[in-house]
Amino acid sequence: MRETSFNTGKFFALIIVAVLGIFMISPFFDTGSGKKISPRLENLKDRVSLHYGLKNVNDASKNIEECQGDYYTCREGVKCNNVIYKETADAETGPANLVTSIVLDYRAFDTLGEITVLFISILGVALLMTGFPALPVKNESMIQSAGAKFLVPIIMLVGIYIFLHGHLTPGGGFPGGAVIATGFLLMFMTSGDYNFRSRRFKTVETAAGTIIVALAIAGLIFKDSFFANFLPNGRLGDLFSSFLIVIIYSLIGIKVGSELSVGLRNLYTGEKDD
Amino acid sequence: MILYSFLFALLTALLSLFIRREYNYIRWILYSAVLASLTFLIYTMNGLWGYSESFKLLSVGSVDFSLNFKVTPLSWLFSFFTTGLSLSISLFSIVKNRHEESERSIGFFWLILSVCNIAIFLSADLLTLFIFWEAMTFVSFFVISPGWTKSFKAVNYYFILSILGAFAMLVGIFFLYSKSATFNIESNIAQLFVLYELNSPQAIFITLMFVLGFFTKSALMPFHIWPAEAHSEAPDDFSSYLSGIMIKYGLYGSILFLVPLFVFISKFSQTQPMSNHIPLFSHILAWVGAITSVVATFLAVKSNDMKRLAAWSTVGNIGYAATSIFILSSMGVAGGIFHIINHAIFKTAIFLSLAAVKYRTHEREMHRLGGLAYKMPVTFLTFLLGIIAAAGIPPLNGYASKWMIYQSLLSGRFPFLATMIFLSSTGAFMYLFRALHSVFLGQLPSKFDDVKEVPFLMQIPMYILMLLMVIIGIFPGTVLLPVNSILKSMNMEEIKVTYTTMYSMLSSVDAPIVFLVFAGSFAFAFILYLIGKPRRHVELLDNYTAGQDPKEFGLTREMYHFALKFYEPFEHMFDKYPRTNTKEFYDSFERKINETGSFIKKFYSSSPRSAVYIFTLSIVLIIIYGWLVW
Amino acid sequence: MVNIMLRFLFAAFTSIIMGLLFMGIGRKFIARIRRHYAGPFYQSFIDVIKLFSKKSISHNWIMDFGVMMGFAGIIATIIFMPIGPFNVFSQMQGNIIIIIYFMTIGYLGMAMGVAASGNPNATIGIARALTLMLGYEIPFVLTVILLVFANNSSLLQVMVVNQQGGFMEWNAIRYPFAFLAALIALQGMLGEQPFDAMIAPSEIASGPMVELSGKFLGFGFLQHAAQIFLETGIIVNMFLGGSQNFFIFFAKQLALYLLTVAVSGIFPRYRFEDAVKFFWMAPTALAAIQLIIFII
Amino acid sequence: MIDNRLIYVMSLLLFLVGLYGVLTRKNILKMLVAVSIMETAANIFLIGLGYISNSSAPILSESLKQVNLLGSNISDPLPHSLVLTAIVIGVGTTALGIAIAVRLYSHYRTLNINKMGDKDEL
Amino acid sequence: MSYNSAILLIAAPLLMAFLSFILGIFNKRIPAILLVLTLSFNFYFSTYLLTLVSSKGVLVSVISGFEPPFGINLVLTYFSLLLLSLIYLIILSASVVFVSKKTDENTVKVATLLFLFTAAASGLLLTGDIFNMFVFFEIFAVANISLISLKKNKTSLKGSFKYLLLSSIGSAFLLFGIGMIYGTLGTLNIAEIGLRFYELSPLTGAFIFIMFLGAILSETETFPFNFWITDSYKGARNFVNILLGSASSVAALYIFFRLFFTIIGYPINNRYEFLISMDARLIIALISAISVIVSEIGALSSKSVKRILAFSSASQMGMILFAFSISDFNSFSAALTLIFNLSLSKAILFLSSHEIMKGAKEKNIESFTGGLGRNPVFSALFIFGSLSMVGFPLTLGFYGKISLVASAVSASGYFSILVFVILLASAAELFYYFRLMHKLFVSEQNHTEKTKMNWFYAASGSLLLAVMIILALMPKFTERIVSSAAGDMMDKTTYIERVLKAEDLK
Repeated sequence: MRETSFNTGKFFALIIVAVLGIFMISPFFDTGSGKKISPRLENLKDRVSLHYGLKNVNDASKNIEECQGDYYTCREGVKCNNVIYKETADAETGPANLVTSIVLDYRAFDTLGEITVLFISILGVALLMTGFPALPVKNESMIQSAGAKFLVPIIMLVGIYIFLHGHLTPGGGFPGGAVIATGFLLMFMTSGDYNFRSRRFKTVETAAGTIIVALAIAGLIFKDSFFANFLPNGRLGDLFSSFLIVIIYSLIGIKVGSELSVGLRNLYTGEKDD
Repeated sequence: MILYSFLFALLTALLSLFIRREYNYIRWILYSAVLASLTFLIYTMNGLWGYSESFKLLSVGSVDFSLNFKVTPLSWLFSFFTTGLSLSISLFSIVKNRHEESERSIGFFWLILSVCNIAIFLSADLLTLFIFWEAMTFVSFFVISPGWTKSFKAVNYYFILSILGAFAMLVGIFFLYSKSATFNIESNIAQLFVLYELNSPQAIFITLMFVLGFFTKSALMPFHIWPAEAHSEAPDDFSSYLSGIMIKYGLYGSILFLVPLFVFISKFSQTQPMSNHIPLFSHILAWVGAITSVVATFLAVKSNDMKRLAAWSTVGNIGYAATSIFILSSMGVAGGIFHIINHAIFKTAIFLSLAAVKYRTHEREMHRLGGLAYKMPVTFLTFLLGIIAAAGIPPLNGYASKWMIYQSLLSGRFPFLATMIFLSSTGAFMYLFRALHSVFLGQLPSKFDDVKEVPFLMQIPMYILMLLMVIIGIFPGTVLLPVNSILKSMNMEEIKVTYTTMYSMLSSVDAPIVFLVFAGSFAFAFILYLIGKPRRHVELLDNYTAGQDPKEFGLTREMYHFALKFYEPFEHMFDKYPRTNTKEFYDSFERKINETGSFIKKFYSSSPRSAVYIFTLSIVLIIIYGWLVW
Repeated sequence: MVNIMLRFLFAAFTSIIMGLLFMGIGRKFIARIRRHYAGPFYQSFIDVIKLFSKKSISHNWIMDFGVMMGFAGIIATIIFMPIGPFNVFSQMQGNIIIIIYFMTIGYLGMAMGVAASGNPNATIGIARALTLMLGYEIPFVLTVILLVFANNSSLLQVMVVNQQGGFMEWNAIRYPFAFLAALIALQGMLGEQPFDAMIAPSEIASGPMVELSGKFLGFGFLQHAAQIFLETGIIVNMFLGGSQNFFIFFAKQLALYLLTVAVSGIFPRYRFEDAVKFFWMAPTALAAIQLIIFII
Repeated sequence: MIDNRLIYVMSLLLFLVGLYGVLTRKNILKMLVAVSIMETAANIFLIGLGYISNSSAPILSESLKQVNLLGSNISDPLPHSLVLTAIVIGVGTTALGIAIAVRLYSHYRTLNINKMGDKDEL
Repeated sequence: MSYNSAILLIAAPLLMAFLSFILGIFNKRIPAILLVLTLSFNFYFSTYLLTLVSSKGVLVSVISGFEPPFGINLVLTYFSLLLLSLIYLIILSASVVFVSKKTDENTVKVATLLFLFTAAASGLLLTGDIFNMFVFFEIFAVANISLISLKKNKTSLKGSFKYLLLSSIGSAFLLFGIGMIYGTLGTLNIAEIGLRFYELSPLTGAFIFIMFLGAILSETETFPFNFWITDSYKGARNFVNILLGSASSVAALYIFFRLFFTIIGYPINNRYEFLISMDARLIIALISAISVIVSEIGALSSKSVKRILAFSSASQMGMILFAFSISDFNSFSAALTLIFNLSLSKAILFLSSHEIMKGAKEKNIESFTGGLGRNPVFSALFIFGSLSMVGFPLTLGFYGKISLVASAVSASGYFSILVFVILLASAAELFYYFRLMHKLFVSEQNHTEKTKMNWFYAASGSLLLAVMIILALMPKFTERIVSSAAGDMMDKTTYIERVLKAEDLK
């Protein structure tokens, strides 16, 4: 719009946003006929995620006879296996953390997409940043650089812990990788001359990517569907359960970590293909 | 057999592209050979009416595209005489294009154009007509301005108008198609008639669409500006093709579609308003034709460039033909078709002679030419005969068709149309004589002293055309008998005509007698001439200047040639009436589009924030629209 | 075949002789009005014979061809006009449209010949003549259309037959306005005084005639004479019900001619644009009114 | 006590704030911040979908041995995984935006969006 | 009927993307060659799948072993595979052009980018899950942004920033839409959403409709939302323009179809031909008509050639959206023919215009003069491309335009009025294409020597041209493709039945 007196622009923007707001809020207070978004969600009864929670997607609607309280019985001839923490072994999906089971098992394809998003945006940043003069970091104080050198290994450790326990505790490959990247960011911020050769990080990153896709294709070969979990799941809840999920999440952790650090380095010192 | 000949012609066109520049006369000989074979092919098809050929293409959705051709008397006559004429023109252009610098593309596209031309005439249903109609419009763009910057501005008018016309026709065709679900012409006419009966506004809308399509192509009233631009800027030999043949498609289309429709209405309809017992719509169209001819005449009187003058005279003649067609009497339609054919012949003759003049003198403005008759007798003779025919003076073919048009107008009780046609035909004589005088008679400028006649190959078409004009002038039956078969095929009653005399309700004309009378009186005058004392030849500049020798007071031959403001006083007569100029209207329209374009572009190059601004604004507008509608 | 030749020659000679006779009488009549002496009535015969015997100059072959064509055109038109009872061709008694168009041959021929002479005065004259033609053509055509509608045929002979039977039957009486318009148009056609801008001696050295000498001027004279005979003959046939015997026909023609000469004696010369404007105003209005009266 | 509708409304308001920010800020980086606010608002909306009052996180652990059938003791795990992906997408686009902003700054020497419209080339 | 190995179409380029960096270390040219190989494999595989689907009907391939409504699945319909093989063809030609470029430090990165672009496009067209479509939509947008900003000059950066802003706002809208769908219907599978969408209350339906509209219209270059096109087309590199012009527009049109015609739908007289309601279609028709007119006028008055081509591609997209909004069998087949015409001839136009303007310093119309003399091959290509784009009789564009007019005229009143607008616009389009073509014919006085002709460019250009000519001249072949694809588009019920494996849908 014309960049003259700026407040008219603001005034109109306010009106537009207000009208959009009224429209977007109206469905929530809608009293019309037909299915509408309920103000209070009681249970997951009519949602897909119920079966994700109960880990009984394969025999979901076909075989459930009737259900009371926490248990349900299936029709005869079909094994009903209610999932109990620390007891059921080899459930439909290994991890106790239901979110990770969705992220890496039920909807693994999303995660694959997600990895490519991160990979491509960092690639975009690298392409944009080629041949960009490095930003000089002025007068970094000695305390900071020393403190940083002390803190970084601990940060790395926390990061590795997070993505190793992805299937039990909240968080997984992505938060773990991000924590690792913050370690490197701290190094950049505090010591001006710190730099590392990006080629090694990139090889690590792409290797991890290739292995993940290879595992997925292996799933296709062994279990006849992409990203199928062909390794045994082990007992629900303990550290060595759902092996494939752990492997993939750690690979994702490494990949995200190296990616983000390379991305941050590019933003700081520009991209040099050393 | 028709389609294979088309493919053969297109193939030769493609192959001829690779002939190198120095042998370009071979390319043009190839073209005339192809045209000759096409003419012969069409000639052999005479008589076998109803021979049809179809070639299924593709059916996307419910529309199945197929090219089907049918030989009817109307299509045979039109395709035969147009290909014949283009054959004679191509003879002319063999020599002319020896030194033309972009003649490779002209030749290539010209041959494609003549193939489309035949295909248009032979097409049996509306879709094939439209396909070749649009192809002809696109291809003619490249021939009129083959890479010459000045002619690009001129060709824009032609191009835009004929595209809009073609698209209007497209809409018309498909409105009908959605109702009658077929493309062939008879059922569509019946369907349109039914629509008229239901008196639905859609019927008038569809007919208007077709009228728009035909009138833009034939440069009638509201769209009459483009011939003056396109014909004068086109390559010289092509402008004879352009005004001889290509301007006739609109009239052909109206004879094919509109005339049978109006005849149908005038015979059976109860609901339609009738004026002078023909449908009001067709009466209006006749009036449009008459007004076009008058306006064209007045504008022709003003033009100083010879090709522009000839172009305006084409528009005028098209006006006559349209008027006579749209009064729907069988004499009128026959007169119209006859006039179209005659006009093609004498207009090609005129344009060919102008092209010959331009070939020799490379000059287009009339006041810089003059006295060429003494140097180029054959061209002068063709031009003279062309003018006599164009003005409708008896011995030649122009008179025969004009006479029929007058008979139809008078017997059909259209007094004012007849006067307008008379006015424009006398006006025609005025500006045609101006062209004759300024180009061929009067003083010969000194720089053209060494101009010699055009090479013999270029003279052949001139002789052919002269011969044609005289033959049709004396034996009008040669053309009128096929025209009669056309009338029979359109189930209108035939006109009484024998090979020599033409009968009409009011009177009859025996063409050979008219010619004999003229020859006899000429002999009488010649005898008288011999009786008188022999005369002495005197040099051109030595004439009556009240005793002084013109050379003394520095008078050169160019200055002595009165041609620049030939009818200037006549033009001043109209000064005080305000005249709207359609050209300004089109130019202002184009300027407005450019302004809106730059306004839109300003948005596109403005900052990203305004992009987002308008993004959200339009979402909000959609929401508000949604609220209003629901 | 010989019969047609004879009839052709008879028509041609009568037209020339009567034309020259009318010119001589006209000249004497003008002299009477302007009170000066004019030579004997056969003066124009003498002029023509004198001109044909003198040497003459011509610039190129087109000039000779053009002048001949001019005269031939007028003679050809006369053939088609019924001279009193006599008709050269029985079945085609003067189709009015042919006559109108044949007259233009005369003009074209003369114009071409004169233009080939290269003298700008000549071409200016021709330009004026053509514009003037555009002027008087309209009223004349309107009257023709009126008569064609009235007699439902475009043959002069039929018109003459419809006007037989006494004085009251003449078209001049039935359609007075049309007759008036035709007279004014006749004035223009003959190039008489008010509308003779095209051969104005003072402005453009007698216009087209400037380069003609000797037999070419003779041809000019003959053409003018034949033209007088022709145009008066047409008006007589159309409006005064051309009679059955020759003398009454010639008398009517003479009366008409003298009327135009009288008018030319009085009026000064018009500028030719005003002449064209005048033609488009007065006579056309008259003819249009008549037409409308006829249609309603 | 907060129920789903409150979360929806709050996320929508946050979204509108973000949108208003994009519309009115002059500085590119502030625009990018506003864009990421909009993305987080969308994520909050997604999370809000899965919120069941007084239910625990969807992780089986000592305290939560088993998911009861009607699924009312855990919040809906699916939105969590969706948000996980959506956040990364937000990060990706913002990273790219920053890189472009840096580049634009190196060209125009200013981050003010109004001065970037190069009027010369229409 | 499940066919699980269809996932290779997505997995192969993804694997190659990750591998290509490692291979790139040895020799910079390997990834580019790999790119061409994978693309030809994908093209071959998708045509094979096409024949399979045409015989067996809609196929479903399940991912990670869980049945559709719960797991993510790929749906192989005739329509999507047809468009996919079209996209592969275009990316193949773009990569052939890219391979011919000399290698600098970015070739490896750009090769990976192209791999990811192919993966995103195939994922987008095949996925059967709405959130997965959102993810691939994002990958697609990010890929486009980085492709546009390759050249790093002012216009490309501005263009990519605008694109980034608009697409991130669009993705936020899409997220809200998906959230609303999940909140009410509780499922993310497109088939199930399509099945149960009519139960939603009108206000929620409107909410979702507007959210989807906001998300996708900036991608399909419709007027009020496409302010990014001029800068990005002008600034982008040549092969990026080819991709942008045709491949991403085809993908955007596909998403538009899936979002509006498969998901949103109101059943009419309980037959399962789910059609979106009349006034919703009217909004789309109105927007697309306005977009056609405005971009035509914009193109008419702009001087730089790439900007003209950008506007003309926006107007063609507008026409296709208009054809979608009429939504009956004729208009879908018209839309398909127009899609073929748009993508193929747009690619040829960008390719040849780049070659013709190689020497000139500023890339506007004047640099076209004397093209035929300087560079005959590419000027001929340009002429063929623009003739087909403009609708020269018996070319692809002609069939599309004529059937569009036919279907619009036979549809209800509003559409026949709007078709006038479309025709006026195509008259304007004719004008500026012919102006360009005329410039080519102008013969320069000083006969400049013929520019060095890049064989790779010529190869890919003539490949595309050959395909276009085959489609135009082999009527039976095109007819079969178009009618079966249009039939598949209309037939929403088999889509749902096959995916959800529910035999009777009642």
